Amino acid sequence: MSEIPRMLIVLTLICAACALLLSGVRSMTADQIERQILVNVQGPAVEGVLEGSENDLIADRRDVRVDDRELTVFVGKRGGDPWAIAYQTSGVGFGGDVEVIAGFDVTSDEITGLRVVMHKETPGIGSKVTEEQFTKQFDGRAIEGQHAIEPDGGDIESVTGATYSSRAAAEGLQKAAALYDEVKQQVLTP
Amino acid sequence: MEILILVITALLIKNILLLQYLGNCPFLGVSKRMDTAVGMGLAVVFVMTLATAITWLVQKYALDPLGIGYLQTLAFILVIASLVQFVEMFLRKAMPALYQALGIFLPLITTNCAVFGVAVLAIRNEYNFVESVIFAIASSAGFALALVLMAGIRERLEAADVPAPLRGTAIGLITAGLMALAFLGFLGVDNSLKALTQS
Amino acid sequence: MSYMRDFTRGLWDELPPFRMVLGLCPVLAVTKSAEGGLGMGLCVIFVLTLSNIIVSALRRVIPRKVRIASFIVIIATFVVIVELVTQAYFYSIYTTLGLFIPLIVVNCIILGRAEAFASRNGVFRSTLDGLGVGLGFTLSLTVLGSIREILGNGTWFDMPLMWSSFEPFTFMVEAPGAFVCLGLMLGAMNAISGTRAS
Amino acid sequence: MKPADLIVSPGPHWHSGARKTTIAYHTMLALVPAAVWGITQYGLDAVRVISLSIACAMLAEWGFRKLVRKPDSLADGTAALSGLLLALILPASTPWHMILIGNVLGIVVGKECFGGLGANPLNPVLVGYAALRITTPWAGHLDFDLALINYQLGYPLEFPLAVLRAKGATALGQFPLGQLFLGQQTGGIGAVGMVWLLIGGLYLVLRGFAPWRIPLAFLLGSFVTSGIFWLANGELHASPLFHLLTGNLMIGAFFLATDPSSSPVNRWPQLIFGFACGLLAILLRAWSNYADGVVFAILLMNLCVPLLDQLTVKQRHAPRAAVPSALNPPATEEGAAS
Amino acid sequence: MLEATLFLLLLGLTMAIILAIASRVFYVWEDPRIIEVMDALPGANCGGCGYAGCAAAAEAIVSGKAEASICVAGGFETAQMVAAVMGVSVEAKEPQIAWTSCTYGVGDADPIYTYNGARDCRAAALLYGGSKLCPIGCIGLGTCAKVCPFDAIRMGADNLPIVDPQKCVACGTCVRECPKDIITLTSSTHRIVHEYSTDECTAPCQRTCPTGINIPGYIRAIRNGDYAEAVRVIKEKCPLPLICGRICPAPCELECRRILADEPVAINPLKRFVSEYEMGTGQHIQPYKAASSGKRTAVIGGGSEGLTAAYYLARLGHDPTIFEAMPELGGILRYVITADRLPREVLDHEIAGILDMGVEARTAQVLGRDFSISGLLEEGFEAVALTIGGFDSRKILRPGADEQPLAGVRLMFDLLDAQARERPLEGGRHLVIIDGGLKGLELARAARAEGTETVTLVTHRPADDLPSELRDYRRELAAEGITVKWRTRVRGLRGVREKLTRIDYEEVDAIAGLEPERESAPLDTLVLAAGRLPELVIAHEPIEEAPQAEAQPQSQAPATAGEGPAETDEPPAWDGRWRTIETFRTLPGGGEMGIFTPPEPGRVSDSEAVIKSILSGRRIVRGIQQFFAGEAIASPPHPVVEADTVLDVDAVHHVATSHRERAPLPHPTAGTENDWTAEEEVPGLDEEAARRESQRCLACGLICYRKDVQEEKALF
Repeated sequence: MSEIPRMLIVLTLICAACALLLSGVRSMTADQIERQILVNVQGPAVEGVLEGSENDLIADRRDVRVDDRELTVFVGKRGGDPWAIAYQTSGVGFGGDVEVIAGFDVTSDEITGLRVVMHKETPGIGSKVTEEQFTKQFDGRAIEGQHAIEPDGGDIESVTGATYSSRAAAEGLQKAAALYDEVKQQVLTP
Repeated sequence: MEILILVITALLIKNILLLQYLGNCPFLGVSKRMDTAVGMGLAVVFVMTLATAITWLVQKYALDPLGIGYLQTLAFILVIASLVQFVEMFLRKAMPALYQALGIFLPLITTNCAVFGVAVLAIRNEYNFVESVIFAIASSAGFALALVLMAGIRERLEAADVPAPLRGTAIGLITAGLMALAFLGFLGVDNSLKALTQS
Repeated sequence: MSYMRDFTRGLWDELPPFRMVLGLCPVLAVTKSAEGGLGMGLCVIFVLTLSNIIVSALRRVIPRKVRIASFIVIIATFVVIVELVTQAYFYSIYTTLGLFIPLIVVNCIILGRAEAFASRNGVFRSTLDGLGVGLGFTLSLTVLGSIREILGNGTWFDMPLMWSSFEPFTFMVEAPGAFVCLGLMLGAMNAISGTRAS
Repeated sequence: MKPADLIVSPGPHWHSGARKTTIAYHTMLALVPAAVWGITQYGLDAVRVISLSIACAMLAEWGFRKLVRKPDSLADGTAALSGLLLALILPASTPWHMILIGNVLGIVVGKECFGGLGANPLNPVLVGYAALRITTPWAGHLDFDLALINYQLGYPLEFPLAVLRAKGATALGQFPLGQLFLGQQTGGIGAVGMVWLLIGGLYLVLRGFAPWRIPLAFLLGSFVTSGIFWLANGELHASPLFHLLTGNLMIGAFFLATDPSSSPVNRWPQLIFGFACGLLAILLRAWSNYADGVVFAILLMNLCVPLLDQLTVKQRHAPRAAVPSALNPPATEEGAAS
Repeated sequence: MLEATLFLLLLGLTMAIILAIASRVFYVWEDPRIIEVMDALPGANCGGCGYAGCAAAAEAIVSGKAEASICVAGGFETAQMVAAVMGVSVEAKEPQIAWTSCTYGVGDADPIYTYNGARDCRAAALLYGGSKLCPIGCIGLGTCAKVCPFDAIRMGADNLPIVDPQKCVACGTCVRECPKDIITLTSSTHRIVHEYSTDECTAPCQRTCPTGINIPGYIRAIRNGDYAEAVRVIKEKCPLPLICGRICPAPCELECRRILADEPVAINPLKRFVSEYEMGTGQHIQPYKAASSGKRTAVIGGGSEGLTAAYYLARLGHDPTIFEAMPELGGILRYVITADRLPREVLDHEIAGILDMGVEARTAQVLGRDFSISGLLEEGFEAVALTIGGFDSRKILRPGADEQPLAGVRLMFDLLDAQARERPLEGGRHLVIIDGGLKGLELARAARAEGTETVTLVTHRPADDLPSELRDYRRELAAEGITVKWRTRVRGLRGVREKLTRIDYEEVDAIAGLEPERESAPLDTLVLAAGRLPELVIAHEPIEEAPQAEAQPQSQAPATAGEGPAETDEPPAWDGRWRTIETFRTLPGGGEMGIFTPPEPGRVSDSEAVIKSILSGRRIVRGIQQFFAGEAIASPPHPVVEADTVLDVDAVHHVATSHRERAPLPHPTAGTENDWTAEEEVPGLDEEAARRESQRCLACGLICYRKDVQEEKALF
């Protein structure tokens, strides 16, 4: 009956060796993976809303604490000075959360743009909120304001047949705007 | 209603087999005869539900707190393989009749990517425990449904004059493709039902 | 000569998805594009070759009863490595393949080769076998992916191939197209090898 | 080799004793009024689609059978019938490549790969149509509102089911039922000539070329289901009669669901099959992404046919449940002719 | 990093412990050998063993219900592995493969109806047995290919199954599923001893040929230019192609279907052509030979029948030794047939080929003088075949005329001779005379008068055919001590050493379905009216079974044969008892009756032609093989008899007429026309003519034939 102990030992050892190997690979790749996610998931959106920045937006990100949660803020700089900030919020859409990144001009307190980062809306219907036709409505709006879609009494035109998705995007923007003052304060004070 | 939508989605609209491409090897292998298809379907329902429940617990109470989510693949497959073996031994002792019916399919399930896939999907879709279990039941039922429908068609094809090069797996794949085509008819039903509940 | 054979066997006689008809799920799922097919193939070559090597090296150490479990753990380890590495360095492939990278672990081809070949043969031969079968798998997937991408999207490795007004036949990249396309290719392969045989 | 006089072919064999070929030609005959109505509406465009579609279907069958070295079977007329049926559910402006691909897919993948006439598990016409329908970039060509925008026909050029989808039942006032019945609505070339389809369908049923149970159960199924919806919410859902008189429902019930090899053979399965088709068609119309769910409803029920057929065989305690219907005593066509 | 390692370590450990505990808690005792046997079995679940899959078979093997060698699919290797698990031993079996017999595809054969139904032969066969006019033809819907669990069958271009011999394991699934019995399992052994049945597709020529050579087969090979293959095809049924090619009367050519169009194909000249091709190579084309079975056999007589028997015994691995009275082998072929008809170098080449196959020959050995039957049996030969044919029946050229070929067996000629010279008949105590005539009665009376205790007259003829003295005075004769048995034939003889002890009779023409009446009686002298004891095989009589064997001769003989002396370690003590084994000679109840048939006037030997002696030689081998294998010695279920016309074709259509190729006239000696000496050999066909002639063959099946045969002028 020496078989069962042997089985146990071999299997356990293999597991342990594998785990060791994996944790090594993990620690080697962890930073790169985080960066990849930022570049690929949020990168294009951040670039979009902070268009005209001269710095490396991903590298110059900052983590701030607002309302007891971590928030990664991307800071756009021109001539070495921050001119705009962008960060991610979400609204509840039709198929789940609609994650948006909103950019704000810290000099003029205007919205520089809104991009949808992630969503699970119906392809071809709700997914139209990612299109420029919808998102460009937010460009240049003053941060103070309602930012609601038409059916809710606002002035933002919702995508035909995708009221929920449109509302979610707007909701994301509203949340971001609500955080704006505090974030701005934290980012601009070094 | 949410649960109903979840079930319909997993069963028909995003059928793991036909539209998510999971579990095709056993699908093509055991869909030649109706009785084996039914046996395999039952075995998959049984194992997939159990596996998803256990892996969900492993994820939430071991991997997440420890911050070692990257070991998900390794941990899950280990759990599933052990589970299948455990179930086999258990059935054999406790329910010999059931073992006779399902026994030969159990080893096949270890390498059934649908079981693993559903366990991972339940985590990726951020379902809670109850949702995960229901998702697993519905997905496996979808697997069983596709398997049984396929077996019905393939038993008929036995007697058909299928061109020689297409016989066997090739025509099985084509049949699966046409089944997937038909199932695409359900596209959008989940959203309509969701809209129905929200309005 | 027989070493050569270990290598070339996977390229025609035992060409994985067509001859062995194994590992179909990734074949269907990731061949929406040539890039996906090639990426998946490379991942499989990596996992298959390395797991073949390790399994072959440990074949006398592992007790028979925990054979399968050990193989799975070894394979899973390499799969996780692939998962981490692609995520870190080949992000677009990582997103294209999605769920199907972890699913390599249950790809019957890999476990099948470990069980059928590596656990019975030496390290060198197992390496050749892994490379050969993996290469065959990669070629098949790339060809299937190319066909589906060109017809279903009008592009090849994301390069536009068709005229500007081309409306891609997206049936090909949908699930039904995947099944039908693979079925017809399998039929064509059978027809070709049938002719060769006679 | 001297040709044999006796021809044995697979079931089902209608009691009329007609050959398969005869059935195909009679079905085409029954479709003529609807096709003519389509031609009067859309003129040469309809002629183009119909003739191209028939040609493509026949070419596909001839070519594939040549490829696999099987005797040519164009003469049985079923390929031509497939082409005609596909043309009749397409809009008159369908571009040529869609007609070609739809027919090739339908005939080759949907029928010939399975061994040809009598072996196809799904209706080849619907396979071809569904493949075109799920191809998103081509959906615009099949969207009647977009496809038929350049025609002037003297009635609202909006697809009634799309209107129902977008605006609910209250917006359907522009479609009087009488007008719908007479075929004055947009849709597939031949799919909307309701009165003509009904005439053709009744001809087939009365002559015994199509089993009456399937169309009857189909119409009943859709009537009952849409009735329930209508009673539940009359503002959102249209009346049963509106549903019966729009889209592909009529052509589906009489011509598409009755394809002999993809529909059940026995009585009860035929009734269940027809009813379920009707039910699913209305459900999909209400909820799926497609304005008209008839095509997918029939396809889905086609998949269930082997199970439905087994259902009754078992009841009869027939020993060979798994063996296909062709093992029922093979009726010899010449011999059965009376 | 630490928690990851620890986690997996713990997870692995937990899983392993749970499984280890579970394997204890949920332990179900199962004979561990079942799993081992399962592992040894191929796992194809083909059902070839008769059990529902490999698991069931493994259980059956372990529980002792099935033998270790039950798996046909796995072959000998698997059987050995299983046997190793079970601790028993198995013997190698000759590999078998599936063999398809139909040669005409659906497209080439005449149909009775066009079939468009379910693509399954079993379905199609329900209606008039399939769509072919030919009742035994392949339906061609490929059910065999579909059911083959080893993918060894594919359907060829003409819709006939093609078996891949590499993949086929003879599991028998196709044989079970084929509704037309097109496919049979066969091995070389099988084919050597095979007799055609009406269930098989045979060409008219093939059916007419006494040995059943696959004539269309070898002509096809010639057409393809594969002469070696042609020789191999011939040697499957006839080991003497060179000789037959010259002196065979070629009854096949009389039945050639080509006669309906023009002239028969030159079947025999073609055979001569390929056999001369073989001779020209200076080598012998030797077909498959089985490994030695460890059994030795003796063949008494080295004529065509004995050579044939020895050749096939050698191929079956039964180590034959020929005992020949004359100084050289060949019998009538050598000592009767003239050298101009059969040149001696041809004969020598042919005989050399047979010896080459592993046949030992002892010449100048006379039965009764230099050796005896019991002596051979004692020496270790397990079966002794008597093929002393025409020589013995005529008592010519036999040195030492007094010796009897077989103790106690005498010719009526001897007795009549003795009677004429007024010498004692020496009828012994129990005399059996095989004769239904008055001469026999006369001898019987004389023997009675001499003091013989019982005299029995045996004839196969019915009472109506007998002289009234025998028929009507049976009771009176019985009172005289003379028993008359009509409609009776001798089934076998028994003896102890050099003495006959018993004779077994059997009723002929038994009513169908009834067991023929059987009887056994003591005997010491057997008198043959004429002829000889053809196709007689003598073997040890199993000692302990002897009394039972008398009671149930038919079923006992084969059953005990399998447990013959060779299988035990020590050679059993032999008390000298032997018996004859009845080989398949003729059809029960009709046709030729061998020993009982009086010779026809003018018949030189017992067989009219060499081809017939080859047939009887092969049939002896069939009997011996069945005897060694422990099978019942019997004719095939539906044998083809000469009179059989299963389905005949009375006209051929679409066949272009052409003339039969003839051998070129031998070149005339100078000055005179057609003047060649007898020594100068008549030449055969040259290659060009042979290839042309082979084109003329219609490659007939049972009722099919090539309908597009053209004279292919552009062949060369």
